Amino acid sequence: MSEQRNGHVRIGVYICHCGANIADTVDVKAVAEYAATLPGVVISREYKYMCSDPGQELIQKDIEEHAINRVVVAACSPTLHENTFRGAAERAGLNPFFVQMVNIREHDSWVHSDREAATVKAKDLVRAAVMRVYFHKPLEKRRVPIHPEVLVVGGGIAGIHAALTVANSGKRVYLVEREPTIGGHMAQYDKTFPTLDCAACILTPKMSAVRAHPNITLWTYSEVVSVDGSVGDYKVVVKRKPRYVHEDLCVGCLQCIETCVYKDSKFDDEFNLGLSKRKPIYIPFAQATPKVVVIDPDACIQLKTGKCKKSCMEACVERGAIDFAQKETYEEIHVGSIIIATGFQTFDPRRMPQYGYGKYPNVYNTLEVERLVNASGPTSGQVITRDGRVPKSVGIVLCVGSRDENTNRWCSRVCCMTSLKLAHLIKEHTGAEVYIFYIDMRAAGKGYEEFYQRVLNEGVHFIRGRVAEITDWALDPSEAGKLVARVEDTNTGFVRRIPLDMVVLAVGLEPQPDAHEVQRMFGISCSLDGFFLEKHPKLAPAPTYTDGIFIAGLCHGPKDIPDTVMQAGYAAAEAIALADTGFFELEPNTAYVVEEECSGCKTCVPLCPYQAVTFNEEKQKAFINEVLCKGCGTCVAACPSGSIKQNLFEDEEIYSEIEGVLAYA
Amino acid sequence: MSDKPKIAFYWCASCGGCEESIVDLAEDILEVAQAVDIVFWPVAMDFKRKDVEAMPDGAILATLVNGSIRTSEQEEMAHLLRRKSQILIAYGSCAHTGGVPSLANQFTREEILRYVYEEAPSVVNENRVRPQPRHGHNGTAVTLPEFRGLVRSLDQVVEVDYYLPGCPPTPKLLKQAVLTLLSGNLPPKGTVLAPDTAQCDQCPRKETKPVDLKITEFKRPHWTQIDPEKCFLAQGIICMGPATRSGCEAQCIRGNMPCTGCFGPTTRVRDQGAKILSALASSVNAREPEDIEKIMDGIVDPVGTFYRYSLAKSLLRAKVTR
Amino acid sequence: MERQIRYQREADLEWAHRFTQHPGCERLLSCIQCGTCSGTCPLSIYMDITPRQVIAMVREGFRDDVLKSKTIWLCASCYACSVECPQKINITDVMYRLKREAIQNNVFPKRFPIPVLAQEFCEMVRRRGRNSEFWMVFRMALRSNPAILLSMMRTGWDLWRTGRLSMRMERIQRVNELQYIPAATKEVD
Amino acid sequence: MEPSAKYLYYPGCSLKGTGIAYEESLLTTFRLLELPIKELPDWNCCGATNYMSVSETSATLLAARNLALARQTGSRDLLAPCNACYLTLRKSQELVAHYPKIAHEVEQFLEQAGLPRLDSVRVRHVLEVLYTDVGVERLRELTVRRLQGVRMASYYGCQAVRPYGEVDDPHEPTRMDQILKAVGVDVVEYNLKTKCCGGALTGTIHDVGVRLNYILLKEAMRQGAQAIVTICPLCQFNLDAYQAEIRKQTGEPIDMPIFYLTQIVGWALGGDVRELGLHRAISGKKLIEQWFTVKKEAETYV
Amino acid sequence: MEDRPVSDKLSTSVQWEPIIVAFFCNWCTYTAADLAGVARMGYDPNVRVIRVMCSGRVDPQFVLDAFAHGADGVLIGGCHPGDCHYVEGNYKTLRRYHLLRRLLRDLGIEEQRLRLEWIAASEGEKVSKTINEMVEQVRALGPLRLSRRFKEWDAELASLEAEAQSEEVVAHV
Repeated sequence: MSEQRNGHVRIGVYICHCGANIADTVDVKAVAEYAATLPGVVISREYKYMCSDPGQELIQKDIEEHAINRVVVAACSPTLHENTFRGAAERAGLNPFFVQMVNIREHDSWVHSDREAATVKAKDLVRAAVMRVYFHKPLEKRRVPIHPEVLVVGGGIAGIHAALTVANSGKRVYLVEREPTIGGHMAQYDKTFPTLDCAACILTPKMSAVRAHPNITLWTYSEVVSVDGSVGDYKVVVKRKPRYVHEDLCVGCLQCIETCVYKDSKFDDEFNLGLSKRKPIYIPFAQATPKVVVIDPDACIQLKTGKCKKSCMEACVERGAIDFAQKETYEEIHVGSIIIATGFQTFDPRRMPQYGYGKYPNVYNTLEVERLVNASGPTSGQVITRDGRVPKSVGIVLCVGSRDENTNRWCSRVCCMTSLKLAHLIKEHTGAEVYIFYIDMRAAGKGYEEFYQRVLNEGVHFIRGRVAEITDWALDPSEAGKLVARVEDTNTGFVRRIPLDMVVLAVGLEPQPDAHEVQRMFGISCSLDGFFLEKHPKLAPAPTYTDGIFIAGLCHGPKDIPDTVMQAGYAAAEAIALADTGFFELEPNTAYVVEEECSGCKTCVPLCPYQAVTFNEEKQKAFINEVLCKGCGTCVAACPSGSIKQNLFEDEEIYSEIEGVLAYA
Repeated sequence: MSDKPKIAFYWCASCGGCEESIVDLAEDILEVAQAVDIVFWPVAMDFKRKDVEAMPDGAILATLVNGSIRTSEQEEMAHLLRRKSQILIAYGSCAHTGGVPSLANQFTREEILRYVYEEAPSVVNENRVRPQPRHGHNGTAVTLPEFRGLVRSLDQVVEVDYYLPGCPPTPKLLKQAVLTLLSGNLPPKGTVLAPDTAQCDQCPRKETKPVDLKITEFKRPHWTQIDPEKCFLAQGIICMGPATRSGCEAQCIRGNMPCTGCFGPTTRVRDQGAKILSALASSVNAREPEDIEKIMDGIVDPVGTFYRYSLAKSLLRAKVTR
Repeated sequence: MERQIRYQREADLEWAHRFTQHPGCERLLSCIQCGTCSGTCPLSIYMDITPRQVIAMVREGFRDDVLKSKTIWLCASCYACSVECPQKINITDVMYRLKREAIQNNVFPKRFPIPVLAQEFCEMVRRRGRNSEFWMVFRMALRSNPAILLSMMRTGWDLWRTGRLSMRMERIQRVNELQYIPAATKEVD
Repeated sequence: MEPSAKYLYYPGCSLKGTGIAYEESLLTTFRLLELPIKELPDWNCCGATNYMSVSETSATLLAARNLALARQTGSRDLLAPCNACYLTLRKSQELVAHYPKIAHEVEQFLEQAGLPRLDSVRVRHVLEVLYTDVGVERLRELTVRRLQGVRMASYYGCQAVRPYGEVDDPHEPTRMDQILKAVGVDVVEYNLKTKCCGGALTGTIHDVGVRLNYILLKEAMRQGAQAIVTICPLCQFNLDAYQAEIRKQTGEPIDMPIFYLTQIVGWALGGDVRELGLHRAISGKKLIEQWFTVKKEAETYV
Repeated sequence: MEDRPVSDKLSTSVQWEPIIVAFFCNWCTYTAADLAGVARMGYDPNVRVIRVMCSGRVDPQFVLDAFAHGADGVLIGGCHPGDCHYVEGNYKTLRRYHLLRRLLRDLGIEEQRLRLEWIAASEGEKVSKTINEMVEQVRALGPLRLSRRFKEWDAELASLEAEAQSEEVVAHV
């Protein structure tokens, strides 16, 4: 590195101990001493917590008193504190982009145990940063304006709560729901634990509020099909599927259903999970919002064959809401931020044939039993088996599709409490002996342990053991005609066979089957389990790595209703804050073409996914629109004559880093 | 001797084309010859090494050396001429970036000697005799220059002031260079005396290159009927133009052959081959590894194609051998 | 009365730690004590301690308690538990490992025929390359409980009359190659 | 070395003794299917579960010798009809692949014994070959006679479908059912398809072993099966040999033929009763006679 | 720059340790490496990570430059296909990687010395596994250390220069 290339460079190097986090593994003193010997370094210090106020002041003071004009901070990941140290530099009057961070915590002290090797690595990385920062240039952050509108995707309790919160702050909200009604899974539940208040009673007022809110545009039976742009201005296209009923004309009188040529309901009712039937023209459930009928094109004779007498239309002749010619339409909107609340699906217990779901009619999943115990459900709240008997013994099997390497590794969090609730309700409805087969009872939450105590005292049997199989073969006369759960009761140490009339599988919660497509469309990430990934597991559990996109509810991972509502409110607050700020600062890491160097070979033009690179026919040169450029640097790497550069990631800067880490190789 | 500026020419490992190119100045050579004294030009005039050695250091205004450096003798001459010249110019691709001879850096010295003296089909050498650097015979010792394990560009051996790129450089560039030197208005040391944009800048077919090039197949020039109007890359023929410095007046392209890269990279580029590789690969129209591989199969000799003139000056300089 | 309490000095934690290093035993520490193994095992109904308890005991270093249990010898190596285990613990291999340690340490239940059969079997195979069912069962019975031979007579007769009982001592040709296999009982660790 | 057959056959000890009918029916079936098959020369015992109980290393070496011998022949597919042999050979391959220490010992042993190093020999099970290589459709086409109205339960035993194999789904295996249906057998629902028969337990802890087999037989009867079809010599033996004892102990009228899959397939393909070893059954002899010899009218020629 | 202190493990010739330069994209692999750190998933200390916004920024020149400066291996980490934060930068990386691998092969650099791995932000474990695996493989290959080779070549010249000068002195006399 030649001194004369930049004679005025005065570098300050700061090595952070991070308490013991770094200092225990990396010899910070040795690193600081070493850094002092590097060309251009004027000051080299180590300090307990660089991110603390005194730590930052140290840098500021050096800038002011020692005319430091480049800063290297070796501490934690730049994703955590880069802005902190840039801010410190800025406060002292130095352009913030003269700061370079070195990650000696996440990438060094936390992953290595050999102190000597970790120290060598820290020196290498510090040297690379020192060599790199040499070439840094003063840059300005770019500001983009924020559209105040917010899109909420998914109309379950998370989406409903987020939409209402944002709308109440005076912003326009688009709420898009795939199903014909909002309400999501919560609408299917009977009671909610641990207070046992009725789910519908607390949910439906919020559903109506959404419908009535002047700031909310509600699009049900609709799906987001494309997302372009970035924070502040996302261009979103929403497909509105035809329900063959004009939403604005239908008043929800349901006369059409009455007069449908199908006299009997014979199609599986989705809302009741097939436990009851509906007609081709139907309303999902009584409190559906909007209260508008919908026609199932796979069941309707008119839509399938065109040969129906269309009695539904006759019933609606006055309002003329029914329209078989309805086509799907597309809406294009511009929003500043997006809240994704697309929910979950339940585990399909057919994947565990040992539990006989789908084979033995009296094996149910928890969602089905929610409908069974519900007064407005398919049995009007009677808990009866498929052959119409009131069960005398019911077993609830926990961790079906949870905590299992063969299916899903995670704990689904809500099944313990759901099972306690159902045990209580089943016992209340039938007086049956109820057995809960559990591995660990997880009842952490306000009032949850107390509810567990209540159910214990109600005489429910708690068998600690994971059921090995549900079978219908009897080894003992007492088992004849029953299902039998074979399980080790780990509390007593006996392997037991327990005859049951009804088995309830407490199925785990999984990402939606199309979570991966949704993730790609919105440009966010998934965790290993397939749920959407938050920006930080502790401190940013609703933002994502993509600015302006937030997640809420179970699309982020299993959680119960209170946690869902909290996260939805948090996501809404973030969206509101963003809109109220009015602008968003972007990293200045854009690419630019040096016009006199460009040969106009056009290699770069088709490589940009954002159409930021265009070819100027008049000048016969490439041109990069800085506003559109997101700063990936792909065109820079491809430019065969080296005529495209990237701020913050100049060739020289990266070469210096390479040379720096390898100086001793 | 007159007090006209003294000029020298020398050739190292090269084909002689560069010497030809000087003669290609045609009548302009007279102009040059009038302005300067040529004090050393082994290929055309009868001067000896000792004549040069006898000159005081810096006596020559400028020496134009062509050819890459392979032998100890070439190294000695490079050092000698460096000392005697105020300005040393690497003339032509070989001196500039190693040139075609540096493709030999894909082989070890042993491999080369074995092939040339033992295995080449035209060789009859039953005793497997190889030239020795020193050979005693009847009491007299005969020496040959040492054959180095590596071909080098001129600037990898001695400091070079300017470069004239090309295989060979065009008469126009040579003339310009000489006039610049004589004018005394010298560009910064290390300058390549040719434009610093890529070939496409001056390519007659520039307009025919689409803005959304997607390469689905690589064809070799002799496999296909070449459209004489259309951009080579648009025809699937590898053209080094985008990664090659301009200034050659697009002679190959006018002859309906793609650019092979003799002018070397632009100043901003450290490795010409890697850069064209990056540009070409980025434009390949495939996403699945198998499909990509299939398309890449069309590039039969990546090293020979991308580094035809620049292996010595590439980042890796030579094939790694053990 | 037998003392049931366990003092911590009786727990061989080093053994427990080493145990998890052996092939097939690596995931032992993942056990969540759910009992699926016991529930699945067709033989757990006869076991003195359940497979789940075996794992718990191994993890806590109660070596002697595990090695002297009948459970490890009742395991028929059907691998049902390994397939069902939600933590993918290869319980069958754990059982094998325990059987081997029991034999080496000579702590298996005396007159309990399975270890005897196993040793007989290995000896015969190592010497002859093949196992002759008749002779093996015969010798095992002699060593463990000769009375059992009587009860086997009927089965023997059934097999003999259907041509399924071979009294030949089978032997491979290149039996010398087997000398390089270490004697089975020599295995340490 | 003579030209290699497509399938190398590794009998294991049982198929030379109690399971001889398995060998007979297997070879007959393969002959009828025109699949070339040849016995692995000088094979040794696989080690079975017993060896693993005594020494993991020795057990692996024992299995490795067979794999090395197989490699010498040049055939790639080593057919192990016995579930225990199949699992043991597969398992030793896994151990060698995943544990360098074991791989090293195997290498050392093979070198000392003058055997070639292990290569990609594929250990195959009969069921897998019939299902994958021949195919259900082909078996249906080749069927020349059908057992009309005979109800059977298919029983896999344990080791073939457990962690190391690709024979069938470990929870809900269906391939044997598909094959049996294709060759004209009525297959009953049977939940205990992969429940263990106790293996060697009938010989060691006799009462426990017999009880397991009682459960298997009784459940098959409850489902209406007249016979059980197996793919393992030990399962066949356990289910076949102790029925008289079970009758005596429980008073239940159990007398059920226990077949090998290859006996049923071989017969459907036109094999002869004796060359399929059908005469070697201990239990259910009456039914066997009725189905395969006396009542010729039960057969329909296709 | 001065030579590495003797106590530093990586340079002592007695115990050669491979050095791998890694280019990690900011959104997936760099984040995953952060996650590996947070979760203390240890790995071999032989890797030096250089952060780029997208694996698409990785110019093949950087890879060659890393080798030329002494890296024994180069690892490129990007988002999984389809998951690129910049839509499809990783596809360009993939194409370049395929061609670059061919070039390196022809230039005598073993395939295992350049590795492209898709590592999502959540795959901290994969970071540690990939690094350990690669270090192991490169260690088995032995040192590449082109920087030292280049130094030898330069030394060859230096000795000649000295020789040439001395000969000339003789000639002058």
